Amino acid sequence: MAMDVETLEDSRHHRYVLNMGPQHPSTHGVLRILLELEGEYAMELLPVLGYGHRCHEKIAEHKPVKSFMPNTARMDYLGALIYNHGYAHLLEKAAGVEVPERAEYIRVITSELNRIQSHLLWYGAYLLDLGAFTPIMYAFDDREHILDILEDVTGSRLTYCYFRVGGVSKDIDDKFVTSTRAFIKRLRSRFPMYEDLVNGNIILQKRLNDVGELTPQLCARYGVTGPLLRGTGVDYDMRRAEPYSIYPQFDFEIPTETKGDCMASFLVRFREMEQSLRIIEQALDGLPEGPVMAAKVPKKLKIPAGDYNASVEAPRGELSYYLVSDGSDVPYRLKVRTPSYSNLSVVPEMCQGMLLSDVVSAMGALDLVIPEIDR
Amino acid sequence: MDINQVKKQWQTLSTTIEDIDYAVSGHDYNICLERDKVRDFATLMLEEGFYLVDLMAVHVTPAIEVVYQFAHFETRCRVLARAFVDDNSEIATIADIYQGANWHEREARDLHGVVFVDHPYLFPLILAEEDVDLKPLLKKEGTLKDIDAVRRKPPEPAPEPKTKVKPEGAEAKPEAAKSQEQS
Amino acid sequence: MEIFYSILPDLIRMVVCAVCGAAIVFGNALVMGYAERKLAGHIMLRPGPMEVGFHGVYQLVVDGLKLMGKQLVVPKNADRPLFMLAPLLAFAPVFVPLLVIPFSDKIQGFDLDIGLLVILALASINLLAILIGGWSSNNKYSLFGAFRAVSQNVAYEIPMLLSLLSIIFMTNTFSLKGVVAAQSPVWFIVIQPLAFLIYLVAIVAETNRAPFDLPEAESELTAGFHTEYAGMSFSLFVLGEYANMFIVCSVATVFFLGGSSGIPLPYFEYSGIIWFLLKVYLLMFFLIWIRWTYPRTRFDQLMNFCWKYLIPFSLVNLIITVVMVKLL
Amino acid sequence: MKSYFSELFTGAWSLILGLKVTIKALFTPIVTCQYPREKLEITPNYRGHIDLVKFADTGTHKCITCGSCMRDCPSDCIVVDGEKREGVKGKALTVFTLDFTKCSLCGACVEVCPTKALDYSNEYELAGYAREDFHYDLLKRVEERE
Repeated sequence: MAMDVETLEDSRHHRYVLNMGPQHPSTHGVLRILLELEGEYAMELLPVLGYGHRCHEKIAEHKPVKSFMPNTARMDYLGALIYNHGYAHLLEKAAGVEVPERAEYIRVITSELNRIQSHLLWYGAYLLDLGAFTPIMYAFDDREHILDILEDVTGSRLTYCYFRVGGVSKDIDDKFVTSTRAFIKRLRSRFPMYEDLVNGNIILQKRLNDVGELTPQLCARYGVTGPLLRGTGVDYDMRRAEPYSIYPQFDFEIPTETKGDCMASFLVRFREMEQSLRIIEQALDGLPEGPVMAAKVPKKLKIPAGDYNASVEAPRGELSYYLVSDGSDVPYRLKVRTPSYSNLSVVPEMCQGMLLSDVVSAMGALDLVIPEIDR
Repeated sequence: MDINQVKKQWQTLSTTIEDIDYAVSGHDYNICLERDKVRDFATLMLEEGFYLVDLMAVHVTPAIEVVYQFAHFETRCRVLARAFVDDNSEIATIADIYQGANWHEREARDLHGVVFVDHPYLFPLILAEEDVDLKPLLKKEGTLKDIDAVRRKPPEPAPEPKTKVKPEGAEAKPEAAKSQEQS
Repeated sequence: MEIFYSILPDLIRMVVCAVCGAAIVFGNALVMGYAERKLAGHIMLRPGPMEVGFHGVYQLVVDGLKLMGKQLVVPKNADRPLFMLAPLLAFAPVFVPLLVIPFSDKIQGFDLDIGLLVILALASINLLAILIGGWSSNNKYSLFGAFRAVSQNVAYEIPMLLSLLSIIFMTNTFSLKGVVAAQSPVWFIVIQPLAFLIYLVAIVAETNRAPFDLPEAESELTAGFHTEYAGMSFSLFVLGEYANMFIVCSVATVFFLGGSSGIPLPYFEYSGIIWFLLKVYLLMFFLIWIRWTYPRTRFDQLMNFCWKYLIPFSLVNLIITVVMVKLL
Repeated sequence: MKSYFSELFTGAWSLILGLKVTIKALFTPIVTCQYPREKLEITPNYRGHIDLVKFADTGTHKCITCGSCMRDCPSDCIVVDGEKREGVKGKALTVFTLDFTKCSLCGACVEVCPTKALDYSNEYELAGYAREDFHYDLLKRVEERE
């Protein structure tokens, strides 16, 4: 429901500015968006960031590479393990540490559980943005099972610091395996319920169809990745495009849609949960025995000089760590490319000429995690 | 996308195009650009269907280095392009070619003070307005290193991609860095 | 003096009615507030209020006391008199429609010939209150909420009226008692199911409840027209909203569900009121139920739905009714 | 015209399906836990703040005051100090404090400890009136513990 921008160009004096945020229910954190409105149509959008910036990149330059691991979890509190994974992957690549196979399996299982958890929270919160109150409680009910499973093995519920350079900090046990299998069964049985309650709902479809359309070209110009990009028909997933860890061993699909609107990314995320379940199932079946930590990881991890990059697929898109090392054990420069940052930058173009309600649904479809943007 | 074709076009813009080992560094190509070629390079990359992964600045001597990372949706091709800013910390913007660069450039301006010439809206993004001159990620005297200290060393005899850290190699580098500091 | 004695019964009746009306408004708000929170809780697989009293039955009383104790904040640069007037205006008119509602064949304040018109006329005042409240708050979100409320209510009053009108054509009276009396063999829901459905959708929009709660859409407009209201002035809006729900559901009961008719309970002369309240609260339960099920519609879709579906259907329904009435 | 009606009916059906889900949920037992009244059993693997382990055989902790945890802590929230005492081999522990307000629960201290003297506690109900409430004296805690 976009209004013709051209015809309104000369009527700027009718416009006024609405401050959405920093405290607004649907900005999911301290994000502020200045909306220049024409009636209820948002003609210009200007996101204002930096309210919760924690200078992680500066902190990284002041301590040994290994000590930065807990900080990665604080950047994206929903995909903490995947952020752990990316960072561990970067250091292992840079320092040439071999990871035992069992550790990689555990990493994949827990990362995928983390991804489902993130998607479930997004699912609930997005529906809350759209005005449905109940789905978030059902999604949290499922999500709570994941948190319990992960708490049992990692020890924390949200900001995990579980992966280490060269493995994981704790081995999983039979209880983990059985409860994960039980969870897979449970979530599968819940999908039809979600379909009935939410996905098929005519109101939801009307709200999401043809709203916030993206094209692959637009995504390339803004660096939009993740489910939003896959919603435009590009099957770009770091797990497949630049395989890391043991993902090539698993048989899973990359869900894509073609329209590129909010409904497309909605469905892509929803189907990704099923694919993650498939990966977990295969990983549980093939779980090898063995150590979970590399035998020899130097206490002081020195990274040879040069620059290193590790990209993983976070729940929201491509996460890249870029490390410039001067040969010491402290990074010379560490840059984290967070998916939400690039995804949010598309908002001014994506939401131009939209109704205020559509701005909310388009923003929700981005699945923003503000600490990831203000990292 | 035909990589050889693209490579030929890169060669018209840059003389130093390195093939690097993806398994070690996570990049396929390392391209050093003159700063007046940055816009041409970005235009070329956009035409070839690359997307902008990241844009950042690294503070080294002789000048701040701006690093562009590109990747492709269809084939694995990670490109690292770098260019130095000029004496006034200025470099041409690519925000009108890759709109996603807009925010990255504003961030680099906040954190390193790199001025992107002709940027549509070079307003502080992360810092508050009054902290514009803070430039928090600039290295202090003593920690600032030369560009050669943070460059990958040429592959020493038999460089296997997945080996343990070589202690002698690791120790040799800080010394090089130290000598840079002293100079 | 004689005049006084002649109008005394009416006066007493009025006072009694006013007291009963107030009791209904506050009692209804307590029941509905509790029911809504409890039902919402159980739909979401959580218990809802549990702390105050057995299963939290006193929760609403405590909440009311808390709201009364809160400071009335008037925002800077707000239009103070209008800002204070709006909640009163939302709350005050809800007593009058209660007077004409026939709770049973014996319990009714006044049986006016124009009963329905009284209700519809006074129901519109609530809208004015929302507009004044949103306008005077000096807040853009409130203003949006107010504008949305006005256009939405004006649009949805048409199908609501048209659906009721088809009943009026069948009964030839605006008196609510007359409408109830006309349903003695079959309720009008059987004869006029389409009108009932249209009315049901229209009242969801009229009472600004989800999925049509656009005036207060909290994820878009923070809290819509009552963003700036706190304490008692906020609770007056809520009281008015619940009372309005009660009124529109009563009208639905009177017009479609046979009013107070039902199987007479033994040993109880006034069993009609029990049936009446049962039907009203069944409808209210439905309103709560759909509120906690659906996402919110978008504004243009809401209007489209009204103009593209509800109004044509109710017009067709009306024409068919008129033709049938003429023929039979 | 056909799509007009088909949309109406499919839409209405989808709404009815939604109502079916919620009415079923209304009669399903609740899944939440009324927290302060009832508590779920916490997993023994839960990682609260660190604590010195009390060993049954010696009746005390096994800290040798090496300071590895202090050095490895990324947020500098551990302070360890010891003194030389007569008849005790090595240093005796005198100070072991944790500033939990800065701790990020990474577990580096527990993993680096050469004598496995540190472990995570199971405390999760943390609330205080001042940030000093979270400056724990772990030595005192281990002595007071049963």
